[in-house]
Amino acid sequence: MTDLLELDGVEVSFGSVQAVRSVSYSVAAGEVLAVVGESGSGKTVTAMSLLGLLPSTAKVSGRALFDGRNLYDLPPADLREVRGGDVGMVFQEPMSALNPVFTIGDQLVEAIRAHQELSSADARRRAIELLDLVGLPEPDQRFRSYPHELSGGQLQRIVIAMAVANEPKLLIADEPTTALDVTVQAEILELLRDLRSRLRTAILLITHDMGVVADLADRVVVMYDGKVVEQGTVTEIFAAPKEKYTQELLGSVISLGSRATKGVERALVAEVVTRPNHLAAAEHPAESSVPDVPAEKPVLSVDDLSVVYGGRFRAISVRAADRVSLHIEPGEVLGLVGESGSGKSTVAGAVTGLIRTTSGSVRINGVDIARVRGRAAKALRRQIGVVFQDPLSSLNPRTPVGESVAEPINLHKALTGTDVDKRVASLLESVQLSATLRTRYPHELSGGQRQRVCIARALALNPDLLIADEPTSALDVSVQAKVLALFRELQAEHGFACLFISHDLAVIEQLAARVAVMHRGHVVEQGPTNSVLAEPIHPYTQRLLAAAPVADPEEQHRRREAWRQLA
Amino acid sequence: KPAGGQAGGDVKKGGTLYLLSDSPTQQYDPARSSSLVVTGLQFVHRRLTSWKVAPGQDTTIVPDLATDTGKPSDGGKTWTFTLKDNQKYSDGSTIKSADIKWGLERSYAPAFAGGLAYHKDLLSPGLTYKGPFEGGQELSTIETPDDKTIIFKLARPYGDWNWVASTPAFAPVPKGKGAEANYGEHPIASGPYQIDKFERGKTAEFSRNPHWDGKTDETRPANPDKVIWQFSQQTNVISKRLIDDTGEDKNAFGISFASPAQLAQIQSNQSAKSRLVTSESGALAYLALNTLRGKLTDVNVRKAFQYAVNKAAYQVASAGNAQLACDAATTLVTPGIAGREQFDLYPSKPEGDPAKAKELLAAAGNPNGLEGLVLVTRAENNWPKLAESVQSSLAASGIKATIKPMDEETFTAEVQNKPNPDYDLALVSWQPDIPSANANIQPLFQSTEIGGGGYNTARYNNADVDRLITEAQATVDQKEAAKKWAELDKKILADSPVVPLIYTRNSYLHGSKVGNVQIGRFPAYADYRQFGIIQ
Amino acid sequence: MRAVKFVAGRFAGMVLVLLIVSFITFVVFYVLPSEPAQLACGRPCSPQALELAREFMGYNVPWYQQYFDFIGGIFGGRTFGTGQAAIVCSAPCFGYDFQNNADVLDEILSRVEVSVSVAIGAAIIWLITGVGLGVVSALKRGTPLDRITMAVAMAGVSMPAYLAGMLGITIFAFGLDVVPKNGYVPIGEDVAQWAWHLVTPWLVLAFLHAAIYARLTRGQMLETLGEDFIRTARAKGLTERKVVGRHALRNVLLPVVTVFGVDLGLLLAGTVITERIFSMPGVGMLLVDSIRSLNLPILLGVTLFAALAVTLVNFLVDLFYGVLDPRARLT
Amino acid sequence: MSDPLPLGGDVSPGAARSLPVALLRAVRRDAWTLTCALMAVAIVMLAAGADLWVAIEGQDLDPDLTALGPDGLPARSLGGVSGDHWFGVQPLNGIDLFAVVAYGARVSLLVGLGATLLATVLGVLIGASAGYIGGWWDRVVSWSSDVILGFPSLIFMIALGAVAPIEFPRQLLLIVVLGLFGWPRVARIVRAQVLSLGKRNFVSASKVMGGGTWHVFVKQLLPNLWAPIIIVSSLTIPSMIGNEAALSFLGAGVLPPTPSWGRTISDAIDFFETDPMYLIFPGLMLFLITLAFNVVGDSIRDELDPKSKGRG
Ligand SMILES: Nc1ncnc2c1ncn2[C@@H]1O[C@H](COP(=O)(O)OP(=O)(O)OP(=O)(O)O)[C@@H](O)[C@H]1O
Ligand SMILES: Nc1ncnc2c1ncn2[C@@H]1O[C@H](COP(=O)(O)OP(=O)(O)OP(=O)(O)O)[C@@H](O)[C@H]1O
Ligand SMILES: [Mg+2]
Ligand SMILES: [Mg+2]
Repeated sequence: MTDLLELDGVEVSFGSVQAVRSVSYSVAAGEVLAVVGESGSGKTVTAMSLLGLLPSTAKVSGRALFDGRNLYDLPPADLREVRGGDVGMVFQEPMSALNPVFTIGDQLVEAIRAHQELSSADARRRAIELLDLVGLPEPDQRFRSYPHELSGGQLQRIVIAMAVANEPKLLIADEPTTALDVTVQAEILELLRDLRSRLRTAILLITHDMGVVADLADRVVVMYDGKVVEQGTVTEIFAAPKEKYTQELLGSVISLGSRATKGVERALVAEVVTRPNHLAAAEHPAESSVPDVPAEKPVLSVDDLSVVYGGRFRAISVRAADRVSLHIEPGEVLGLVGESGSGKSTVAGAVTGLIRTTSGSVRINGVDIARVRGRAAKALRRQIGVVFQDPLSSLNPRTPVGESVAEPINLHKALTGTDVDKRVASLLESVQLSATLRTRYPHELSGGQRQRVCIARALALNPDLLIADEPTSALDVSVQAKVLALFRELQAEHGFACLFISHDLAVIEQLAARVAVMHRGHVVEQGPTNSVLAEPIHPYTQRLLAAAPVADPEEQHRRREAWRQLA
Repeated sequence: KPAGGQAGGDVKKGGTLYLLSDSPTQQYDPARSSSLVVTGLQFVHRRLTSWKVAPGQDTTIVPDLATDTGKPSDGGKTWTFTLKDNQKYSDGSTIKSADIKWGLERSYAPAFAGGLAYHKDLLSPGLTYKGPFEGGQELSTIETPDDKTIIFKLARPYGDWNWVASTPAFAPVPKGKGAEANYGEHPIASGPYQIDKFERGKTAEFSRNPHWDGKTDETRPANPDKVIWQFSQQTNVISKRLIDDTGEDKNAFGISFASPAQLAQIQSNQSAKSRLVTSESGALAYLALNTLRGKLTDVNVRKAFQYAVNKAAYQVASAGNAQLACDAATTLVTPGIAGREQFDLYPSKPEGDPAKAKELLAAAGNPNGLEGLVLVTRAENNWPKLAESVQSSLAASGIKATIKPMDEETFTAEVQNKPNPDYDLALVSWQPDIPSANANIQPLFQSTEIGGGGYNTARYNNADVDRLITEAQATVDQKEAAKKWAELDKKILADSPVVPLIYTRNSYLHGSKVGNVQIGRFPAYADYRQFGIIQ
Repeated sequence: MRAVKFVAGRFAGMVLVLLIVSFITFVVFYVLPSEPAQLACGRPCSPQALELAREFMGYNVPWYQQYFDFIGGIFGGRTFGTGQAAIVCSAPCFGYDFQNNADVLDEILSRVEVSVSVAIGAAIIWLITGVGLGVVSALKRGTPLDRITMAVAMAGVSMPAYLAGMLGITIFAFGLDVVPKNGYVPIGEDVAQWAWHLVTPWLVLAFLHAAIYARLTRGQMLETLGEDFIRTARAKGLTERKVVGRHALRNVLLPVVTVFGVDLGLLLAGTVITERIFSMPGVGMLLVDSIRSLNLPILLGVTLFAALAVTLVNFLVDLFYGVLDPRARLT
Repeated sequence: MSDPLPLGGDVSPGAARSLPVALLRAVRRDAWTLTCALMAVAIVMLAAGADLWVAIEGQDLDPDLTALGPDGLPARSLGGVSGDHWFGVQPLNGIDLFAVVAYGARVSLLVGLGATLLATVLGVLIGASAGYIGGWWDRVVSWSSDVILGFPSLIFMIALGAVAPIEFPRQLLLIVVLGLFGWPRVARIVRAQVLSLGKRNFVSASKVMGGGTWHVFVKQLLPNLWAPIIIVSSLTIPSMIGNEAALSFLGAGVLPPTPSWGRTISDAIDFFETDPMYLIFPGLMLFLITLAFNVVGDSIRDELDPKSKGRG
């Protein structure tokens, strides 16, 4: 097998920071190479260096042969041909990767026409086809949407559609499924697999999700601290990791309990039951949200919350949340899972008061968040910590991250002077970040590092209520494990309540006491984690469980076959 | 040879004359015009009397529509004029004495106020007459026994009435016509030209009045076939065009005076220099001393100012050199007015005499000079620069003044309208409307002209002078009257209410094909009537 | 429905702005120690004559009464004086200019074409050159090209309009003798001549204004080029031209459009100095003439017109924000 | 806690955190910026030490007819530039032009910079609050800026010139008036930027943390607004200096004979063909100070932008 892409001694540095040190690996046509490793270990930087997309501050050396040509020396015109044509790229943070002022349709059409001679009507047709392919509902209408009108997962799928638009020889996919729920993720993986078998597309897959690796990859490269520490076939790596780091990494993988993974079988024989404290909608797709279970002294209570995004001229209006009722008791973690685009972030936005609700109410410690003003509002805000889904855009590009973390502390005058610095340093360390990173600007960090900065900021004041929207999506499993440990520790210490949005069911299983499942704007099922995950009632929940990949190539292969049967 | 010069060559009848103006329009409604006999209005309107103007000669009064310059009777209270035969309007109808009367009556209607108004109070004291348009009332003090004769019954004797009869309101308006406010844009012409086209802000075009008869009109050669005004032109662009002298600009005349900067430029350009026409003298520029304010109430203090001001610096600031600016002034009556006497009550060099000024001030009890005076001036043109030159020369004599430049209108309001204005010194200039010493002195020094719109900027109030003015005005005999005015001139200056600075010369630039550009002793304006195109 | 409400709200706002502007103008005018009737008084002017003129022009009543008369005139028309010589100004009457004997509205309307011609042409030129230069100097940052562009732009902003106008006319009309010296030809009469007469004023105005566009574009461009979506655009294989010209530029335009709105609004209401130098009888010239003679009716009329132009253009700009940046869409 | 990531080390010095720091770095980095900064300093020194420089030259602001030729222009060539008169003399009164320019710098810089500062501060505060708070306040701001833009400021100035007592410090008056009429432009630009910035997540994040309006403005919006603010304000300086001249003509400005660049320049324009030096000296000064402020402004902007580090 000849190699389509061959990296040889690639080094990247930013000033005094050596981000990538002598990395060499190769990908053959039709092969899926997974690059895994520590967050901040240089996975993204290496990938971006291939297409010459690093900022001008980066110094790149080494060789990257693609089809026999060194990508680093290509003249601009040839490089343009390669970009988007022979090599498609899925960026790690889809929410910032799209131009906010053009519709997604325009941007997709543009990507197509940059390399194919198509009439605009044909290009449009092809674009809609692509949108359909990545599972975006109502592609005709979504074609006209602006990026800010889509959910994180939907945007990620747009970016994927854009990358595969010209059927590239090599697809570089940087965390392509971080924002996707497992059902959609399964479909996307299916799409990639199809691309590979149909066109012999090689895939350079950067991910921290070992389930995905197990599902898709042929070979694995493990990176740590800017270096490749180990590479081998997927079975070798999973079965017998040599390096200490790899072992640690695989050791950190958490999986759904075996009871929960029985979902596939159960889904095939669906039945609807209701149990105490565990409610589920009877129909699928549901037409209304299930009522809340009784609460005692909730920190957060959401009653009959609806959010409708008003359509622009001509555009449809979206009912992103429909009569959602939830509550969280002090010290409780409520896991919110659901389909991509089902309204999870919308609910989170409404809870924080950032999104204007159409109807219903949100109370935090009994105070209506929409009504509170002035001093009371500030006091209320102090009790809440928020982690946004898109870490990059939730950090001020002009502020060093250390200051961003210090902001809530300074704002509420919780500490002063050097105490602030100390607190910031300890916060950063507790999310596994070196305190030296504090002077950096957001764009100088890796995706996972940014996400941890956001977590640190949210935890800065030991909030009573933490609203975390996919807070660990960009973290490699070892860091994720440490962060989850931190969560638990803090919870034990301060007993904060948490609305934890995630598509990673394993994380939910570990962390959450109760789970609510959303689908198309409705809460279709909610109840104790054990009960919901082990004995899901609603068909969507069942599908969800069935789709969750496991970090074991053999086992995952078996599950995939079952899932296909179900679909 | 700047004085009253005649430039150009052989003028023949025909051609088109262009007049370049910086103002947005030109008033052709006789009731509302303040145009002197020699300028714009004369193209279209004739009047009862006119002026004979020539370089180097005193201006005299001559008949226009009338056969003579009026016969006074009743000690100057009644004046009778007779019209020449066969004078026609542009529409072919005959000009009648009743039309002159109608024209004057019209000028009393508030809708048509705004022109020269020397006749108004004399014919209708207290302006009780409100014009013919409301109820058709006639003005009883004007009689028209027949179509040719017109008799004015004045409220008091007025020796200069024949001169007053040359003001615009004495132009005929066909009886009953001209009720519309914009009559001035399509008037019925009695003069050599009629208006073909009139666009405010842009242009006005005149062609010959077919019914005008040159034989009845000695003062107007009416040389060009067509006259075209170009309004709203930037003065500097006008001067550039005239210096450049190409195309139709050769046929053009710039109606505004050349500024000092333009003069400097013209001096360095031989061709342009030959096309610059400068008057012999002109408006009296003077520094008015507010006689009602603070130390200035003291005549001895005021006298110090006569020596303090550096008239030479003023000359340079006003035109670049003394030649173009005109001599330092020492009298109130301007050169070119019949019977004027030249004298100097406060002899010194044009540069002034700061030592003497200081001495006078000290003698009047101000050994440390004066402080905190307010010197008002217009903000337009180079008035502020002129004020600076006055201010710095005063400073040399220990008189400290602050210049307060004001926009034209607020200046007028401050200086002319306010009962208690806030200024000590005002830099102003005055050009009389008729070549009579009366027009030099009465508007500026009679006590009735203080505030309320009058021009007595020095707020000079002397009962003696008031009486003498009324007397002189009533004197019908020109020679005798002139003598009285000359005496008044001295008498007033002895009180030192103003410091005469210069008799400001006016300079005009014209294209190389415009001929007969000449300026008489009075007024200091080019005589538009003589213009012709060199062919 | 929402759109209708929005437009209605803005319209009400516009009317309010116009009312306030006219009211303030009135007040200021009466604070001014001026005598508007002086010009209609003639020479010599006696107190009686002044009073008569004031009465005729409607200045003999208290200022607030005059203001109500003015507003009333807009809806019901006005009549000045009585009898045969009375002046009727029919509704909508924005006042009557006694100095020039003209209905203020007619007077303004007859000059709008000139001002709009001057403004639009110049605006297009400076927008294109300004933004173009800005993009170039952003891409060539720190090179001599960037610096020369900057210096030329600075010469433009630091030059008084009057000087630029005089230089323009001296060089193009007198020196090179290629364009007409001045005057305006209506577009309806002869389009080529219209444009030919306007070339110099356009260039002069563009020279004066282009700098701010160049500089705003440059700064904003540099800022935008660091965004992630630019990287995405590059990764698609777009030419640099498209990346800059489409993806970056669109994000750059927000401040540019804002300034453009302010400039254009003001310009539509007349460019005083340019109009004078090039003898273009536009609204700006009317305003200056009326200020020089404190001609209140015209002043008020032009002021209202200017305010209308400014509010209208800014309204359009606000709407345009939504098109440029959907996130900033108005609600 | 386990040892944090071995990676680290400081990135090449981050973007400047404050205006002074940015200025310092900009000047150090680039000779062109340094030249311009020095030029600005030199002109400011010229203004501040006007008395001294003019005394060194040995002149004053008094007229001197002997320096003039027969047509009122400077007697000697080149506008009279010589060892005695460094910039020559003014036509028509023979006042030393260097003295005029040096003293004029005082008024012009004070008014130009003061008014720009006032307009910018007002514009930024008002514009940012309008864009961020929105609703009725936005509308009020939009309306009042429309009112001010559409308002015939000229007649206001005339009125002011006529009403203001002659003793009132004119420089202050000018700064206030020009500032009050100058803010809408800045405000509109800032508002537009804020409308777009306000919807970004980092602003929301700050809000959720309990950041009040002021906090959000200072900490989140302002750092992202520097580019347009610097550009607009550095471009406003020359127009303010020009406006000062216009106002002086209407009587609302500094009283003659106090010199100012704006006034000298507009006087000089009429002489630009006969005595070009009269225009060139003050005109060049205005150009240089504008250029200097803009170049330095741009460099500061570049230094403040964390993403556009490393030129080229
Ligand atoms: N501003 C908006 N205008 C219109 N529609 C919107 C807007 N914001 C979100 N939506 C739509 O609302 C729905 C719910 O979005 P939301 O972001 O809450 O999804 P989500 O559950 O968080 O999905 P994901 O897991 O992909 O992040 C989606 O269909 C999205 O397209
Ligand atoms: N522009 C930059 N300037 C300085 N340092 C940078 C820059 N971009 C990235 N880095 C650093 O380079 C290292 C590698 O970053 P990279 O984005 O490749 O990490 P990653 O492996 O993709 O991690 P993650 O899984 O968190 O996305 C990180 O330590 C990061 O802080
Ligand atoms: Mg990464
Ligand atoms: Mg989401």
